[in-house]
Amino acid sequence: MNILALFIIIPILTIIGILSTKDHRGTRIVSAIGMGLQLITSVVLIYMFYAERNAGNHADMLFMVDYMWFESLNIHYLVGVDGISVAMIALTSVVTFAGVFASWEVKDLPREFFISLIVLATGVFGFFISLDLFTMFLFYEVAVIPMYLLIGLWGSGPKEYSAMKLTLMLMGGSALLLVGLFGIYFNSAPNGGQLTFNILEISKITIPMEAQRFFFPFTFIGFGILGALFPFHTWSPDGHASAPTAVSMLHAGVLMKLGGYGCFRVAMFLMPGAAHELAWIFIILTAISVVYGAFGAIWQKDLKYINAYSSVSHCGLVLFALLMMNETAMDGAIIQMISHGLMTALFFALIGMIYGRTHTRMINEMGGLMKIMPFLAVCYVIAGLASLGLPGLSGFVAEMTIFVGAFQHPDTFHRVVTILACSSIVVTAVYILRVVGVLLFGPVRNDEFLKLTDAKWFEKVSTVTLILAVAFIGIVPIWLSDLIRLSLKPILDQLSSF
Amino acid sequence: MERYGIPLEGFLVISTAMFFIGIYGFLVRKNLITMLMSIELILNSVNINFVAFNSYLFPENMQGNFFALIVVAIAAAEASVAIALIINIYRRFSSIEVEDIDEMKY
Amino acid sequence: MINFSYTIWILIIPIFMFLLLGLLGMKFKPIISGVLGTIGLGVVMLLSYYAAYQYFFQLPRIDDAYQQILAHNITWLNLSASLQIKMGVFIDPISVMMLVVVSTVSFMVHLYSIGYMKGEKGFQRFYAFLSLFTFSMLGLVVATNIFQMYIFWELVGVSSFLLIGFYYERPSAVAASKKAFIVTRFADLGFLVGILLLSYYTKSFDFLNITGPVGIEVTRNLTQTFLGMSVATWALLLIFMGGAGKSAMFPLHIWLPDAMEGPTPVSALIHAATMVVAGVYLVARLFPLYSFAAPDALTVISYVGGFTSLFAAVIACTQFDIKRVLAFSTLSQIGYMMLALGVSGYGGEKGVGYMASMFHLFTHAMFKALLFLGAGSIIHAVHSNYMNEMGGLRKYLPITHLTFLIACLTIAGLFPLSGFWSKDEILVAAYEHNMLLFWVEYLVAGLTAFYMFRLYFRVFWNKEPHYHHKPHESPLVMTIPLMFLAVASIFTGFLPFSKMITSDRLPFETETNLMVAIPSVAIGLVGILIAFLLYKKDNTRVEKIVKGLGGVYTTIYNKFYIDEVYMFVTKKIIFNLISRPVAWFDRHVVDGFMNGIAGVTVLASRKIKGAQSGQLQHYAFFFVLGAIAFALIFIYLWQ
Amino acid sequence: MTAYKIMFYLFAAMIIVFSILTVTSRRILRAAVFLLFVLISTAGLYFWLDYQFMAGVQLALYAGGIVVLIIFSILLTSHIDQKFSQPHWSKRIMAATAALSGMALCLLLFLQHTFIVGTNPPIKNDMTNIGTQLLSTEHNGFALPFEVISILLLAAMIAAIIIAKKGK
Repeated sequence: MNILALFIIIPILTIIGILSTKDHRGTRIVSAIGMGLQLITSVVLIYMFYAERNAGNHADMLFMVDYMWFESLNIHYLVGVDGISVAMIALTSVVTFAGVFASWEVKDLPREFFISLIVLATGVFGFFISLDLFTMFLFYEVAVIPMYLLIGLWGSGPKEYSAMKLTLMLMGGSALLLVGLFGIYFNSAPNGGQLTFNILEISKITIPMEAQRFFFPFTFIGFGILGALFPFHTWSPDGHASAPTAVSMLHAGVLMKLGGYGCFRVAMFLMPGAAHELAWIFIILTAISVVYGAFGAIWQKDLKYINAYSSVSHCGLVLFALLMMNETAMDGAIIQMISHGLMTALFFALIGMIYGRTHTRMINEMGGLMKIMPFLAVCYVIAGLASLGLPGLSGFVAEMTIFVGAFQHPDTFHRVVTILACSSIVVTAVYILRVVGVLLFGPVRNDEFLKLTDAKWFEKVSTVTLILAVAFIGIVPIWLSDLIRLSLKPILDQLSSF
Repeated sequence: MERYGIPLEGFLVISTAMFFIGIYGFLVRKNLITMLMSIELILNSVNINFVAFNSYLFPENMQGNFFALIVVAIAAAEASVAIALIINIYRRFSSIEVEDIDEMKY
Repeated sequence: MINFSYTIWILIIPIFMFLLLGLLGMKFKPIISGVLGTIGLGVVMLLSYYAAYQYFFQLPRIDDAYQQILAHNITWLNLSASLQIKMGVFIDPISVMMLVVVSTVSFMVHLYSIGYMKGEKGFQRFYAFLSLFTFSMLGLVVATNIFQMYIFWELVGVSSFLLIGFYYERPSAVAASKKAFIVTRFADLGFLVGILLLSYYTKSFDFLNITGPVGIEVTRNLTQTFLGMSVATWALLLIFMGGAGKSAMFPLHIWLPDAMEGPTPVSALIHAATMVVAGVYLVARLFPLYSFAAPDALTVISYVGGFTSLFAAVIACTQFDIKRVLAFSTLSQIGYMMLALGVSGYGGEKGVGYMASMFHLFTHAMFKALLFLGAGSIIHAVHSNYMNEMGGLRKYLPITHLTFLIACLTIAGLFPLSGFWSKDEILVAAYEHNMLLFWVEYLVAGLTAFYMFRLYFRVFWNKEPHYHHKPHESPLVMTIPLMFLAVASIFTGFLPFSKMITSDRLPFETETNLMVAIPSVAIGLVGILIAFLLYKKDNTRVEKIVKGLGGVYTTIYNKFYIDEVYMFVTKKIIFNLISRPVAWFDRHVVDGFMNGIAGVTVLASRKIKGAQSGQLQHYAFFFVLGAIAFALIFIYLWQ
Repeated sequence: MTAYKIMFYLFAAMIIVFSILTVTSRRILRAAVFLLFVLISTAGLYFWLDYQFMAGVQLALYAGGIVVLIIFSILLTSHIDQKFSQPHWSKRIMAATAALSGMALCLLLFLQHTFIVGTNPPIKNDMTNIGTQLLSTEHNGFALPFEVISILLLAAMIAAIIIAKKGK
């Protein structure tokens, strides 16, 4: 059996397993086992991928399976992976695994919660392995819809509002995206012949320039909304603030990456001409995202809002780097996706754990947590340092690769925006240190908090998994970087043909 | 052709008038039973058309006749169900004023 | 051929210690982790000495020049076809010298802290952070390329952050650590952009390439200009901005005095001897580039250095917190080093400034560490940082007193202590290059002697205040480092630096210029004399002078209100004028627009849903009208 | 003016007048009685057209069954002496507009259209023919509609009983 099918089958089996459990305990054990298997499978996938490459298989995509399932529209279940998808799958498995442990103690309807969570993860896995635009879109929707339930039912605060806002804005994105995808589809055979959704085949032809100009913005913004592109990012702070822990983790960690992934795999790969022409607009928008998100984060008082704005900033950097359209910057963009995925997941996991204890997320109501819950506090500091780009953790690798890449454009426009984007590292340091200083250090503000306990074993599993991943990328980045770099070639060839 | 000096249009005028009087009744009447009566008028006007067309245009067969019969049967069925409903509504709302029954709004 | 591959252990041992103490430290008794850390560092120190011995005395020279050796160089990250980030160990005169400085001071501080930090909560954590710092600093020193340097540069910044904020429950410590990190981070932004600019043209990060003939050639021939300066000058100035941040040059100096919130051994290690000279080291590392490609940048450096040294020396005269006096003194001395680099030429005799700068870096590390550790010993004894609460301590702290006096004499530049030799070389270099700076440095030499002896007399002589309990001399574990460093301060001046560490790695001869040396000693003596008159005994002369100076004194005492300016910029401008409006804008305009769309939709739906009245007859009415309309359309209009 | 014509006009006038009265009468029982007159007049028209069976059905089912049903339900749900209030004038005008415009449209169409009158010899629509065709499966057979309508009636009957049944 093809290994990629496992990424769909294991979650389905897990869901069936969850349905057959009787109590809370069984549910979470089954989920943990399922997602653990998923994690192992993704490690095996990385291994197999390397083995295959070392054996001299230099096809663009490996492990391809093609199965026609909608003949009249030529829609295929077409899957395959390159280094980038492999890396993204690994990220997803890690975050999902950590997410299951972070939501170990969900009280209400645990079975339904875990099922929705796993459905979401399935959508994400499916998205990363699909090579057919329609199948990809289908999985995209599978990933977005459970979000509504997860936030609306298990969220906190104004959860209905946030769930509605998030879902509607993402659906608005999907609507734009659908227009873009159909635009591509109907232009996929400019010289007559069978229309197709197959990404690889479309990449071989050139979509007419007028069509590209028209449909590129649709596709790019459609995915960009999910990637928190300014000014379509406002779902992110509210959504994250209301979402339950594991959902914030998966959402910020993985789902927002669908946007970035889609932007280059679909928008830029298939419409390189328009990408070149229109890049400047989006470069300006993303540069604004980067700086604006960072400044926005300084003023916030709610931990989740701080992180949401920080995500806007970091995800802006992903799109920014993609639009620089050279090997180094794009490599950096993908590393940034993975790095940001891991560290945001870590952040949200920790915020959830802290919130679960103190029942507040306002930083000015807390203080001195280092003394009360040293484990969580140390993890938070590590996450913060990763976020502000400390060498040895993943954020540094990503940011530096991006900046070096972006600097390879010698003209003034690119240099100015790059320097602007660079300046975000200072602002990031400001807000991260502000949080760390107020939240973790200093005297304990509220004597009630002195009774609180440190992390439990499952919380440790969750955070340690993520920290190990962050540190691993930070200390030996070369394997990840090279894994991605080799797979960027088709996209770069495509882009440089214009 | 005329029959005894009356053209087909004579019947059509009658049935049309009856039909729209029925519609008028359906639109202005408040009582459900009177609305039902309006419906009966409408059905009846249709029946007249069936029979008249059959008689004037296709005297060699009886489709119109049968359709009219079927409509009568349906009218009977409809009336029985409608009255059952009206009685039920009356039980629940103690009224058969159509304006009182707006649970289905929005 | 001598193999230097063992030097990697100089890096491995501290990071191993960090992980060991960081992860398992809580399982050990505090004292064990202290001893473990110290032993580890002892090994590192011995390895560094061995490396230095081999490098300077055993390694054959090529054309009389010391070799540059890449002991290790592995690719860490591929950025593009030409740019790779590598990690390795680079051996050349200055890196070996820095290895010696860092490992010596670090070892002394490790040893000293066993006594000083005894009984503190988080003892293990302290040692873990010290190891992390030592690792990062050593990694910075042996960097083979500018990006590795940047990486360790950041790590050093973080360890400094962690150590300043060691007493994390004290708000002032937290604020100071935050300030230190953010200010240096801001400077690092310049450094980063400088690296990006430079590497774009030289197509390499490696020091061997960019400071070698090829790199110099490329940067020299850059024709692009921006705002009237060549790109090379820009790049190097930006890199210097990074250095200025770490080395706390004006106007990025504000974090250093606050950093004294950290434990005193940390101040000795990081904020006096090692980390703060990283900026000097950075400029020295890229010196050929500065010298050939951007002499304008060097001029800027010399003026920044000169100004900082004067500025800090003036402030130091008015401070009462002994650690702050030392901090400003550090600023002033680093200014000296920067100035020396700035006025230096390249090669042979012309490179005397370079040599002097490195020489001063070396001697300064020794005597400044000594001063700080001595101050730590004093604080340990009286539990206060303020000299008002001290006096007459010479009776209680004999060893500290003696070593402190030696250090004061050294920094004042009295013959034949080490400070004399290195400062003399700097003055010579300035004399040959720029008379203005030369006179400034004379003035600073006098001021230095004055404020150091002001400190000395206030603390060890003067009137004895009422002590809560009798001050006592520190334990041996603290005084041994003091004694060792005192010996080092006395004798390191005799090291033949011009034979070992020069700009082009070729040895040259220097001789003392009596015309420079004698007045410098004299002005030092004058400073000491004034301090003696004012502070030896409790008297009212000082108050009179202070009154006479009035506003000038207040301004100086408040450090020229630079902190306030920064506070204004950050609090008022960045927070209130940028961040707050951005947050507001986001919530109300961007999000308001999105919500507005939703609102319009809701409004429209509310209007439309009125049609769903639930009134059967309304529906029927529209049905009829609709049917008629369709009939009309299809019959009459649809042709 | 033959008797046939007089009869036709009489029926026509009765239908229209009583129809109007049916929908405008303010007493419900009277409305029901007017409806009865309308239906009977319709039956008269069928007789006039020589469709005896149809007329009989009309009389028996409509005039007999449905009107009786309606009157029963009136008795069950309303007070006989209650007088309806006049519907609101705007409502009346709107309904009248709708009805009159529809009527105008329909009449316009009918009167403009030329019907092609069948010239074939008429079939004898007596009970024999009707019965045969109704149960025939041949051409012109109506067995299937017959069965369908019977099932419909059965369903309606059951539905009526269930709906009107009191309580659960």
